[in-house]
Amino acid sequence: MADLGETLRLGLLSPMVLAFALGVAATLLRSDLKFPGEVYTALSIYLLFAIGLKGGAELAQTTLAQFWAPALATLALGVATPLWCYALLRRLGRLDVADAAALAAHYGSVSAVTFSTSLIFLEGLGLPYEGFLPTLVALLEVPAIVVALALARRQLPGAAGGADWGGLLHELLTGKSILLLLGGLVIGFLGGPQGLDQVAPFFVDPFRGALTLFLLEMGMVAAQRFRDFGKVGGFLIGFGIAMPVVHGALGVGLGTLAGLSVGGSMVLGVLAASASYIAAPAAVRLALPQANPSYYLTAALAITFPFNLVIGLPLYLEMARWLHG
Amino acid sequence: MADLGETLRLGLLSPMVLAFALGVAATLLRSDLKFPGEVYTALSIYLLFAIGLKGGAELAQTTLAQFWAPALATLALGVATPLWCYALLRRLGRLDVADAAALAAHYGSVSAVTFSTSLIFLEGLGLPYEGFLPTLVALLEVPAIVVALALARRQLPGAAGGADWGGLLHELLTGKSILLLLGGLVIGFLGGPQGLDQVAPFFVDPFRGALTLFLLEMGMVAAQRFRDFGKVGGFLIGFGIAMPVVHGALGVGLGTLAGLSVGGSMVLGVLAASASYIAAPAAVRLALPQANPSYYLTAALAITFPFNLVIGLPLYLEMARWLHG
Amino acid sequence: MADLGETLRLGLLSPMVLAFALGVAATLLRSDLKFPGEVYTALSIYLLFAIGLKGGAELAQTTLAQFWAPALATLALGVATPLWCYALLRRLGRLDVADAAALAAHYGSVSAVTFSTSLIFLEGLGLPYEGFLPTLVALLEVPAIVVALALARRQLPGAAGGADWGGLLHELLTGKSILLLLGGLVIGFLGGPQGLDQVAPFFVDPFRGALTLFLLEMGMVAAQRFRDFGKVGGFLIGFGIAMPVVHGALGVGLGTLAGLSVGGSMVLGVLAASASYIAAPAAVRLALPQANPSYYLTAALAITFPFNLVIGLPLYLEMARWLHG
Amino acid sequence: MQTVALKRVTIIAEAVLEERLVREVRTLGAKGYTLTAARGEGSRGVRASEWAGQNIKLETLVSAAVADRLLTHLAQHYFEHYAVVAYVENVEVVRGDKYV
Amino acid sequence: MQTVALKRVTIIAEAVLEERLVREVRTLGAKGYTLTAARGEGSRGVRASEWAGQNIKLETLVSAAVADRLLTHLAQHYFEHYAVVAYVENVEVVRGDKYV
Amino acid sequence: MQTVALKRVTIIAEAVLEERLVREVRTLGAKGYTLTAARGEGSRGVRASEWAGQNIKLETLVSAAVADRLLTHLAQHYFEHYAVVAYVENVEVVRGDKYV
Ligand SMILES: Nc1ncnc2c1ncn2[C@@H]1O[C@H](COP(=O)(O)O)[C@@H](O)[C@H]1O
Ligand SMILES: Nc1ncnc2c1ncn2[C@@H]1O[C@H](COP(=O)(O)O)[C@@H](O)[C@H]1O
Ligand SMILES: Nc1ncnc2c1ncn2[C@@H]1O[C@H](COP(=O)(O)O)[C@@H](O)[C@H]1O
Ligand code: NA
Ligand code: NA
Ligand code: NA
Repeated sequence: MADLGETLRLGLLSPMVLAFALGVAATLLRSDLKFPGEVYTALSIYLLFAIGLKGGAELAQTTLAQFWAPALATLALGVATPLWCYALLRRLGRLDVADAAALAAHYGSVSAVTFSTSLIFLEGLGLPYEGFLPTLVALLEVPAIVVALALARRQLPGAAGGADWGGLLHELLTGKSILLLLGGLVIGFLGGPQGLDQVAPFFVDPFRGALTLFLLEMGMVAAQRFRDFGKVGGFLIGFGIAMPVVHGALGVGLGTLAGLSVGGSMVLGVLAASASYIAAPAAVRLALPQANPSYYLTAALAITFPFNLVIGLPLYLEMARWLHG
Repeated sequence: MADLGETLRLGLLSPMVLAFALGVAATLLRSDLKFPGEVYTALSIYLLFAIGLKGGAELAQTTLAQFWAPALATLALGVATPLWCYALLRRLGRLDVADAAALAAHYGSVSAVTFSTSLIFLEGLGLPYEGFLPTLVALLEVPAIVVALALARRQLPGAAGGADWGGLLHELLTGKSILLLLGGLVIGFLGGPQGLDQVAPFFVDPFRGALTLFLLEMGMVAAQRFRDFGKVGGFLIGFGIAMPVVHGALGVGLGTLAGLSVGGSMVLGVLAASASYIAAPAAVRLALPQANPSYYLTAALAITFPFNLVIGLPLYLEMARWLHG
Repeated sequence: MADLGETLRLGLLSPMVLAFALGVAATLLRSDLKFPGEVYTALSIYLLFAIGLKGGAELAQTTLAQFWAPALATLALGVATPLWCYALLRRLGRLDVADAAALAAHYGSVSAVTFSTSLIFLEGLGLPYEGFLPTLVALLEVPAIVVALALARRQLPGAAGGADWGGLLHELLTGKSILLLLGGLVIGFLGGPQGLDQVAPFFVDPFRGALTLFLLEMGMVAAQRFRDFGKVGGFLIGFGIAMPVVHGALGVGLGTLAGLSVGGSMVLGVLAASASYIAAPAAVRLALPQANPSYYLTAALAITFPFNLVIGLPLYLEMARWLHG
Repeated sequence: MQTVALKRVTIIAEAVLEERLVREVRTLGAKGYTLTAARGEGSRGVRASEWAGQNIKLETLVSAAVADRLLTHLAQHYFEHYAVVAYVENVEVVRGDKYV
Repeated sequence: MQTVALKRVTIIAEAVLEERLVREVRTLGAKGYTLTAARGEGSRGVRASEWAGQNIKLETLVSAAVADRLLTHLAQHYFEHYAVVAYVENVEVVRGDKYV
Repeated sequence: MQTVALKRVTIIAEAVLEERLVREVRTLGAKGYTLTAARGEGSRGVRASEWAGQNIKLETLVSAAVADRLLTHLAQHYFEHYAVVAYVENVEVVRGDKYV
């Protein structure tokens, strides 16, 4: 347990977590600090593409034998988690169809930033992890959104405003976040480690610093959602904390079964536990406009994201250590 | 020839070329990925200034004896190539005066991005090149534009809308692309290798990665021009492919005569073969508004640029190898 | 004195100073080079946060015994310098209350960019300095602005337009420049050298290059102020040169008394000598709108900043060397 | 200077709607449009994540008939669920026949 | 399409004034506002440092009464010392009752 | 609140024209102008490379006489070859005498 204390300290005092806290402070103190939207977009493009590139170069060294079981586990999570999220939110939470489906889409999908922070967390502890994990992020991003929107469509057949299925799938699969992640993966894969070496001083070495700056901005955005806590209500706050713990445990368990290392199992837990706030909000806003963004953005961004960052990472790691004996 | 296969593979699978392809794919798939204009501008400023800085620091170690012949060859190319481009486009292509002069300006001038990619290509193969080559980019950028616009002025004496010669020359010589390139050269020259060392972790090491991101955006812009292929017609498509091959051969030949190494001769070929899409379009739009931008932008950006990137680089290298025995 | 020659050369030919000169040239030549405002903002955020981070990590290794005397000296400078600046500007300069107080706020506060350049200058000479110096920047930034505005309030009790004191202090202490600097200090302090190591390839190694680009932009902004030299008049031009020399000598002297090294004493001189153009202009514009921005912006940005960059840095270093025997 | 009296329709909307609005504005008869980036607050303050951008301001010069069609379309398809504001002004356009 | 006649007040001002203007516009009765980034030149060319941003353009749809109140406020508090321009136009707003 | 009736001339143009337009607008009698960045599509979709920026929207408050002069100038020098749109509106400007 001395180990756990050190783990917690290392997580809490990492520049990334502290930068997030600074962003929160900036908003709560009503500072005039503002990130231009263009800088936010540029950082997002950089981070997603860099995650993909690095993952692709490592994928080039992965055998299919190592890869298939974790990939299957990830896809299973992507299909199953939105289903029970939806049921739970409808029954226990008494949310209407659109709001429940919207939240299910977010919690079934994945947060690339939480994922990246978890890798850096592991590196800080000197724990190894499988190089193909970024590929799992790409696998987990879309299915849950499709499943959740399909659920909503079935329940709300006459609802106006949404795009047709073809347009929707197109938008999801060519959305900037999947395009950059997958594109990076393919480029990294084709170029291999040599290709990555060429661009490492831009896409690999400064990655953590760029992520730190991004988290500063995310802290500001998240804190702007805090005032919506009242609207969101106690149930959703509980959901935003309990769901990641359950999904995290499940992900860690499945990862262990699928033969992942301690680090890899923990990261699959993080993927399952994290909620999307890049791909899902855009898709849901277009396809389910009747859902209230205050619910899904506040839960994903202002509750689950900080929870995972501060408590989730060490927690899922302890779970993985415990399961691996 | 096994060597050539490897060369081709290395060129095609470099992160830069693949990023360009990803950008093309993003546009063709109608992805919502967009680079904010400010990011594009910032990357351009960075790239041009960095090219200059590095070239300047190397120029500080160059003797005039090495430099004068390649410089003269470059200037000769800058004056001569627009002349025959113009004649060809008028006679064979039956273009009107403005369109022919506009294209001549673009093909006589140079693309700094193609140039940079060729240096990285050589580095990937472990081939050396002369350090003063960026200086040649600065030398080649302006003359062709002046020559081509002078041609048009002579043929269209009464044409309205254009700025006067003084204003035009001023705009060309203080245009951002020349200013950054030349400014960087001077700063790099004065500071020498020590000065460059200070800023290398910003301007040298991450350069390839930044170029990769820029090429992703260029792929998107180029692909937006693809729909203009119809307007442009078969002659211009042929011109956009044949001209770089001819100019490339000429550049490689002159470079060899001027005493450049295999790498340096290849790069002079690249300079001659590449078409401008930074300095020339702005100058031409202002001075020759009657010329149709669909022609010159599509030819330079959507035909010649990708051709040089994928086929031109290995081709000019083979030419240089062959000429150097 | 051979040493001084070398010092001057090294300072003048550093990429930072040359980039500033290039920016000035770009504006004077009426180049169309323009930095998007978003890039300027992004660079400012990066620089301030990076200064803080690095300072914080070093502060973690500083004892209170080393720190208290320089901190006290810095605070004393922050309170005293605006007082005599104000008196001098009123009596000798015959400026009205608002203009005198505005200038006093600027010259009592500090320029983070001048500070950073001075550290790089010392590093170029291989001279050591105390790691906690960035903390002094944070200490010196606010007090002078408060003192100067308080002076103005006392003299102009009925003046309209200004915010109330509470709002003003809030704006100063949560202003982006203090927030980023202090936030970076705290994060660097809590994370310690290990935390800094994680993000060094983003916040430490490329810092000089980023500063170089920022100085290019500052050169353009400063040169836009040159046309206001006429309005500003001979007295203010003299003030903008003489004041930094006096403050610089004072800062070097106090630093020496406070036990700082040669490098550290020189930097305290730089802090005292530099005039703010980030925090002060925004605060003064809001709280003292009747003051003419042509005066304070031109003096701080177009006179004192370049003076310090080119002449001040070697001068204060010679002072420090002389005082330290 | 001879000008043509036209309508300028301004639509302020969440940025996620950009592609859809542009497509529909053209379909409903506008010959062109101009977009600027905007921020703002209204009664809901709804926005689909920073990443999707903030608001857009779309302006289009159209005939009175097209303006009416546009507003009717917006009222039917957007006003219920999306953060959208729309208004019309009279403008005198040079070479105005190009836009009808 | 049924619309309501309202006033559109446009305020062009130095960026440092953003927070203050937004607060006051709401206090004086506007139900919302839209901001865009702008640059410009006028008779003074006064601007508090690049870092503070350039100009902002604030537009708000309001009733005639609120428009008048806004302009009076601006005239009293800003015109003397700040670089501020303000003007009013007539617009026809869809769902215009939302803004009064 | 007392206002002066003026014209607001809006010019949407390719970004390469910025310097030239600003110079000419001032020469023809405008006392100031405001610029915003814009994107758009029209009948030609002509633009001189991304690097040169996209469109600009230039707005200037002027007297009716200056407005007319501006539009005539634009029609003569720009409409044939450049992607330029221009229109005029009536506005009520506070402190409007500053602009004539
Ligand atoms: N009264 C108003 N005046 C100007 N813009 C407004 C107004 N109300 C709303 N807006 C704009 O419309 C967007 C959506 O408003 P709403 O649907 O009321 O939340 C806001 O973000 C503002 O940009
Ligand atoms: N005549 C005008 N037309 C349009 N905008 C103007 C005009 N005059 C001033 N402005 C804008 O108002 C700001 C401040 O103007 P001023 O107070 O005259 O310096 C300028 O930066 C312009 O953005
Ligand atoms: N009907 C229109 N309404 C609003 N803006 C337009 C319209 N037509 C053209 N524009 C703008 O004017 C620019 C040039 O148009 P054009 O010359 O028709 O290609 C476009 O990029 C648009 O920003
Ligand atoms: Na998840
Ligand atoms: Na060429
Ligand atoms: Na000072």
